[in-house]
Amino acid sequence: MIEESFLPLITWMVSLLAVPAILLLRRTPNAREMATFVAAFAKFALVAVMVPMILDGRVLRFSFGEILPGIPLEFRVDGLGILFALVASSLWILTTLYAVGYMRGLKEHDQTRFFACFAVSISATIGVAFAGNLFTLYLFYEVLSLSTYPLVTHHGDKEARSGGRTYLSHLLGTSVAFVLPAMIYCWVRSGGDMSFTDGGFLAGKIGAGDGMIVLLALTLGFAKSGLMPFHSWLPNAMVAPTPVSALLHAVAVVKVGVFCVIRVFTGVFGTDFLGELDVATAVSWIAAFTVITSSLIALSQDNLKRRLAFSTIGQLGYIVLGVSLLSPLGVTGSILHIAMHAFGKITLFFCAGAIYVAMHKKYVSELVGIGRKMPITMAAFAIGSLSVIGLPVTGGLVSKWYLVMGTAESGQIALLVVFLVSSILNACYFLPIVYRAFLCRPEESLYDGGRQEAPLACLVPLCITAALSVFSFFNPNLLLKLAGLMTGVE
Amino acid sequence: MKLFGFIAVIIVGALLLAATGDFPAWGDAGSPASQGQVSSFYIEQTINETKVPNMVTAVLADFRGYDTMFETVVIFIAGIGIIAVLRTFGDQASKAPDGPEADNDSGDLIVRTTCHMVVPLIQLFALYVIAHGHHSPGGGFQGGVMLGASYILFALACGLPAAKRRMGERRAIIIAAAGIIIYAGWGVACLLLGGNFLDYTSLDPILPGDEQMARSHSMLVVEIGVAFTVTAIMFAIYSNLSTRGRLEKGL
Amino acid sequence: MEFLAAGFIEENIVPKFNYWVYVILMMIGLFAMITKNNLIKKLIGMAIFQTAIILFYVSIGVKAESGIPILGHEQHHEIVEEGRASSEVIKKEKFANPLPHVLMLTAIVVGVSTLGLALAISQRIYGSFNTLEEDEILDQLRPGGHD
Amino acid sequence: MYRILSFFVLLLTWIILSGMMDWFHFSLGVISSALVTWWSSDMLFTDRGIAPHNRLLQFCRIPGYLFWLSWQIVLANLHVLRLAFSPGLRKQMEPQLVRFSSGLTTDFQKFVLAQSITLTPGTVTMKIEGDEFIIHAISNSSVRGLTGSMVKRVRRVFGESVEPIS
Amino acid sequence: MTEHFSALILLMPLFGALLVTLLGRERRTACWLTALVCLAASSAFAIGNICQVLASKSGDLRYRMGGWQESAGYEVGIELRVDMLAALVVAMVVLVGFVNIIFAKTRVGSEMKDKVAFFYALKQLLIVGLCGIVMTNDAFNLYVLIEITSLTSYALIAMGNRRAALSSFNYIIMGTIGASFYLLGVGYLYIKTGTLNIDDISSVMQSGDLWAHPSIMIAFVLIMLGIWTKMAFFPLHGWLPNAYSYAPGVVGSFMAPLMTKVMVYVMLRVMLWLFGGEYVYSSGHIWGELIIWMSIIAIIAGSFLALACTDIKKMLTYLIVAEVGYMVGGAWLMDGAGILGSMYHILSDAAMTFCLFLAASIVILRTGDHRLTAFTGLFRSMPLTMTGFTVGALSMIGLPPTCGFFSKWYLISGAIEVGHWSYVAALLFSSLVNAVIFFRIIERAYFGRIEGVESLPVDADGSPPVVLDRVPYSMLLPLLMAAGSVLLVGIYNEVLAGWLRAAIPSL
Amino acid sequence: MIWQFDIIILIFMVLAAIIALRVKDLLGATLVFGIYSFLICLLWAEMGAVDVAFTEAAVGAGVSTVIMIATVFSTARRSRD
Repeated sequence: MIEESFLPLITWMVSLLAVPAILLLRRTPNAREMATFVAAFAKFALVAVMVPMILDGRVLRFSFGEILPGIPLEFRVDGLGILFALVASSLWILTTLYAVGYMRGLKEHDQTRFFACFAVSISATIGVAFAGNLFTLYLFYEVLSLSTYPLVTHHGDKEARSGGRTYLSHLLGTSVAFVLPAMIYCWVRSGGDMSFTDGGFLAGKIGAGDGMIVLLALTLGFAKSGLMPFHSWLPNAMVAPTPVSALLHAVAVVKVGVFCVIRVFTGVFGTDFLGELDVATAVSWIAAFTVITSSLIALSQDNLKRRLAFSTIGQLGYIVLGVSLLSPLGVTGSILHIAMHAFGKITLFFCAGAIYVAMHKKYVSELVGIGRKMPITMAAFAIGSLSVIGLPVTGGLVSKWYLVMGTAESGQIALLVVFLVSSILNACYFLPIVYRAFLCRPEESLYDGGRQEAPLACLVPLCITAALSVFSFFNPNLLLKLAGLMTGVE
Repeated sequence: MKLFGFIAVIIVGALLLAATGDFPAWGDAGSPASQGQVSSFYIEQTINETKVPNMVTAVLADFRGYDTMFETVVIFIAGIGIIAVLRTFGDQASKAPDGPEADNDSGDLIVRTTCHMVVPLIQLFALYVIAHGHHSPGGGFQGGVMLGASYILFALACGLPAAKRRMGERRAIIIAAAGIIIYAGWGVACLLLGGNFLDYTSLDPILPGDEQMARSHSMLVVEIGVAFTVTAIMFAIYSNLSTRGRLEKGL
Repeated sequence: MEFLAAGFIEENIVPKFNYWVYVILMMIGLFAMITKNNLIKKLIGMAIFQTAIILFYVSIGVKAESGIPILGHEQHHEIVEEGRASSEVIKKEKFANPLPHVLMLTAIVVGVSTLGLALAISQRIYGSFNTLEEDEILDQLRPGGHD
Repeated sequence: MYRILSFFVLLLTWIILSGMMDWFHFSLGVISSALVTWWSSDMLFTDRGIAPHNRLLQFCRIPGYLFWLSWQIVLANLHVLRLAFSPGLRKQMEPQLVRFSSGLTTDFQKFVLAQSITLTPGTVTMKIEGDEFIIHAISNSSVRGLTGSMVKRVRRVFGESVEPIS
Repeated sequence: MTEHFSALILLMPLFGALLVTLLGRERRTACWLTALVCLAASSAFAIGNICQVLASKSGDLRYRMGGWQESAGYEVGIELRVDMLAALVVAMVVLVGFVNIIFAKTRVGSEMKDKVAFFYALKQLLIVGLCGIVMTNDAFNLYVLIEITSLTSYALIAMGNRRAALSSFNYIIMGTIGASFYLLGVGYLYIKTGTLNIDDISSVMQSGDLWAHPSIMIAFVLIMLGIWTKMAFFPLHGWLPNAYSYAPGVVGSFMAPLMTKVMVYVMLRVMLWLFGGEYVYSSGHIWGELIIWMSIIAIIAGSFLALACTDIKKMLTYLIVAEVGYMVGGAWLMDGAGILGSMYHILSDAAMTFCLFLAASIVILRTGDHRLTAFTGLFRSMPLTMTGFTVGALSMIGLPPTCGFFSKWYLISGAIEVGHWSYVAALLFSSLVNAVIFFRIIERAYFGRIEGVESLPVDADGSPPVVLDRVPYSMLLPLLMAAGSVLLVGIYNEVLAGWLRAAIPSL
Repeated sequence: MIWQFDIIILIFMVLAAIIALRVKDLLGATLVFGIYSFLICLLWAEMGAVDVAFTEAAVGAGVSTVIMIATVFSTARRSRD
């Protein structure tokens, strides 16, 4: 049941409206941060208002009129979209809170620019989540790339600039070189219609050979999903301030990537049609390869944020892998994993940032015994780790469960092995950190002087996200329902 | 470069020669260009439509009067373009020697006297060419060039300063602009009286004679406009080029 | 073979020699424009090139046995004073096609305007480089790069 | 005064050129002549100091002078021909530069004399410096012909006093 | 009055130019004001013209100069023909001219010194020529107008420094060869058809079935060669980079967006209306292939040459060479979408080139440096200028919602429809190269630090009013207008494309 | 149209064009170019294009030559090719 509504528009606009406010209030940091918070809460509230409507089975739609022949700029809120929006908008509040603490704690420069870009990128994220057709999706995808660029290069030094260059060249390059032609090809083939539909708008209009190429172009082209070989922007983008890393790796950027891939599978082709074409296996193997390789690389990283980054690549691989299985359970697992991984990974990044703010430590090898210094932070870190690995009492288990079930359903035993191996690898690169943090003695006298937690503004968000991770294990119903709207899995 | 040029030229030449085989024989009265409706119309109907015996003039100033307006504009552009590119405005440039004796202080006596005798005649002939463009070869453009040439001759014989007193730079520019204003203004007058741009028949109410005569008279007017511009610009081109834009002394 | 060549000449060159000569002139002009080193020489080539094209156009308008495209006095008189229809009096084979002439008046004007402007520019070039040879100018520009 | 004179001279020229005597073209002629008079009448008749009757007299004398001049040209031609075909070419040829003062006052007078000299075969006017004429001649007899009678006649035409030249 | 709009568009700047020359070189402000008013009026007429074309049933307006009706089915006079494409391109020309006049106000005094009046006159005449080219329906009249634009541009370019004079000379040589080839081609058509009106030539060729004649084919080749020379299609582009980059700033920023685009328009006109798509596309499938490959080479070469440049303006001119490749390729794709893309790209490329050139001129003025290093740290000291520049750059790269994205969209969809993947690849490649080029600059502008903020060079005629960005409003405003037009042309692409599609004759 | 006359002029024209481009003295080249213009003007008169011939006489043989000479005098007179 589709109904016209202004809600998606307003939701999208809220954070955009905050931008001029942020710029105008640049002289008074408190008022400026207030504006951000107001927008963040408003956004979350609006998304929350929409959730029951979507759960009713309604689909909200808003259209700006045609921007290309046959293609309107269109918002369309369905289960998948609202789930992603929910995750993004809720985490925006926390990230903002954290960012305030982080930025002030480190007395960073250009905070106004930072918050303004932050608001733009969250708008773009919501735009992607609500996008009603491939063109709108692409539009906001590009806006996101551009608006996060200043965030990545925030420090402005040589390292940041080279990281930013890698970031932008990968994201823009792939989207222009692969997505754009593939999208126009879809447009030509589908006769000028690009709206996402449940069965996929390309269904039945394309052959296996072309379908293979278009699918690969779209999947790899949305390089924010971090699939190899276009993954290297992610570790390089770690030069950004930690709240940005959190935004990039947990909420906005990478999730937009996998979200786009899910849209491609469900909205563009339709899983049934892809099953007929029998072309998704290639994507599965690319994803599987990504999962294993990135986990192996993560093992060897000493820089904590880089380790987290490679872990993210692996987790994104899970999501793509899940959706490429084409089974309802697998897709549900993927959708759930967007949320679950977001909660887990953002906790981890927040912790990394908190450690940096409090202790100025960046490397894993320096974290020996830090659990005594920062027990709350490290506890949250442990929860986050469990969630990412997929161990009980965290939400990660739920999504992984569905993923594994999906794999079993589709009968791809080899991929099952991939899941198993990679989970072990995950455990290998996270658990030692936790172990050494709590159970080993610090070697340096530096660790004297009692507890030294990060500022409260940093600490609170990471506790909340850790709690969310745990909560989503016990009560994943809402997320499940929303995902079920897409896949039909109850 | 030479080789490249040679090859390019040979290719172009071969291309053009290949096409000549396809042309009607030279001077064939039955060729499409000569036999075509447009050409026949010009030859047969010019006298009916405009009462001008010289078809070239009629086609130039009326049927394709729009083209000719731009032709005049081309000349105008050349003139002010040359001034814009070459002219150096400085303090020393503006001071031309004054007084009547400057007329005679330069140049050979024989040449100067000859020039004094010939220039008015050339000018008269130029005006004759303009005025009789309807009946004999010539018209505004040719007459204008001759008028301009008469001043160039004067400048050559008596020195540029003397010529500048007769046709100063500022005056030349004004005359040149005035020429096009006459031409285009005449067209606008047609427009104001209800016709299309340059549709001379709409001027019938304010000109003597019938509609065809209105065309004929209007052609004279626009030819005069052309002559204005051409005269002034020809002299301006010469005076700038012969002094490297300083307008001090002639050649 | 000789017969063929003769036939070719008879069919293609003799009746169209004007066109052939225009092509030759055009090639001369074009070649000079491309290869000459001296700017003034280039411009002479340009003028030759343009006149060749004008020659071509004028050649289009020629009709064998035709006169200039101006009505004689008696024809003028017959039509204007006696009121005879112009199509009776005027035999269009007797008059050259006036249209190419008109076009070429414009082309000549364009040619001289271009020439004038080009000469002005070459004087400016001479003023700043003190030479009109292209290679010498380029030599002067080379070490400095940008100025 | 001279403007009116110029105007009529020009109008006469126009009528000869035009040959179309309808009112339209005639009025064009009047306008054109007036225009040229306006622009360039000061170029014609540069020596304005002469009284009108003298001017009229000059006009009357000019045809006679022209007649005489053409006769002189014929004679000079014969002279040059004879020079060219005579066997003792070298001896009679005496190329020389002659310098003399003409005593003519106005530019136009000098111009007439100079052109007459140039028109006559065997002599060429090289230069006029003030009053001085510098002439190139190919033989003595050519020189004699012009320094004597020609200068006198020119002076007579223009009503200058006929005095012997130094 | 409304039926005379197409003539009035031309006449306003023509009279403006004459008035400016009459005003003389002392009254600079009066000259500026005259030019401004005339171009504003012309813009108004151009917009009125668009409305009229929209309102007309046939989709094209015809205006007969001199009121000469056709005789026996042939035009004996000269006719203007304005269809939607022409109306849009004309509006583009006069609007760019108008905005650039505003831009010129403070610059022209120091760049042109005593020749301000001549500059305004020549500039308006250039606009007259460009408008005339777009509207005329007479093949020879087109030549005359091409020469008008050429002569004015030679003069305007040569008003720069000594290198500008040299470049202008080369331009004269190349331009004359190009125009003469065009003239020859028209002559060849005339000798076979006996008429000069574009529609009439087309119908004579149609009815007489002249397609097979070699002279028609050679006429086509000559005309195309001529136009390509004028529009700087790749192997014939030699004159362009120097001419536009050494020209005075106010001249380059005006000429670069318009000249090549209008010539592309002429190419489309010749291909689709004069010879007809049927002839061009059916008889020359191999040519078509060849020319698309040439345009691919143009795109790639233009991009590489631009990448290698350190001079900002020269870089932009090489990008124009690449963009010309886009348009030629699009036109030769032989399907409606490609032609549509080519037509739309005329408009969008004009908007973005204009924007970039204005920004570059401002930066060069402000920093006194014409290398890419001039941009160092500029986001801090001149944010508005850099915003304008960034919009233009994004459009050049082809990111939505700027117009560059949509023209790529249409071009690529055209190429996909005929399956010409190499052209698609070339377009994408050039997008990527543009991304590298522009992000290199933007990064430098964003993060580069400069010691001390330098002061604006004071103009010879007194100090200009310095405001935000330390640039006069009269320069900033045009830039922002250009940037706005980049976005507007992009956002309303669907409307524009709909109008343009109606103008494409059936193939 | 008298074709013998025509051919003679055409041949002379080609010669004049070649000479104008070969002469190393620019003044000479300009003068030869003037002759070329004059010849082509004759040719056109003979072909019935009197208006064109008239214009070419005034422009090509007249003004063009004069301005070229003016340029040659104010720049260099010798040329290397």
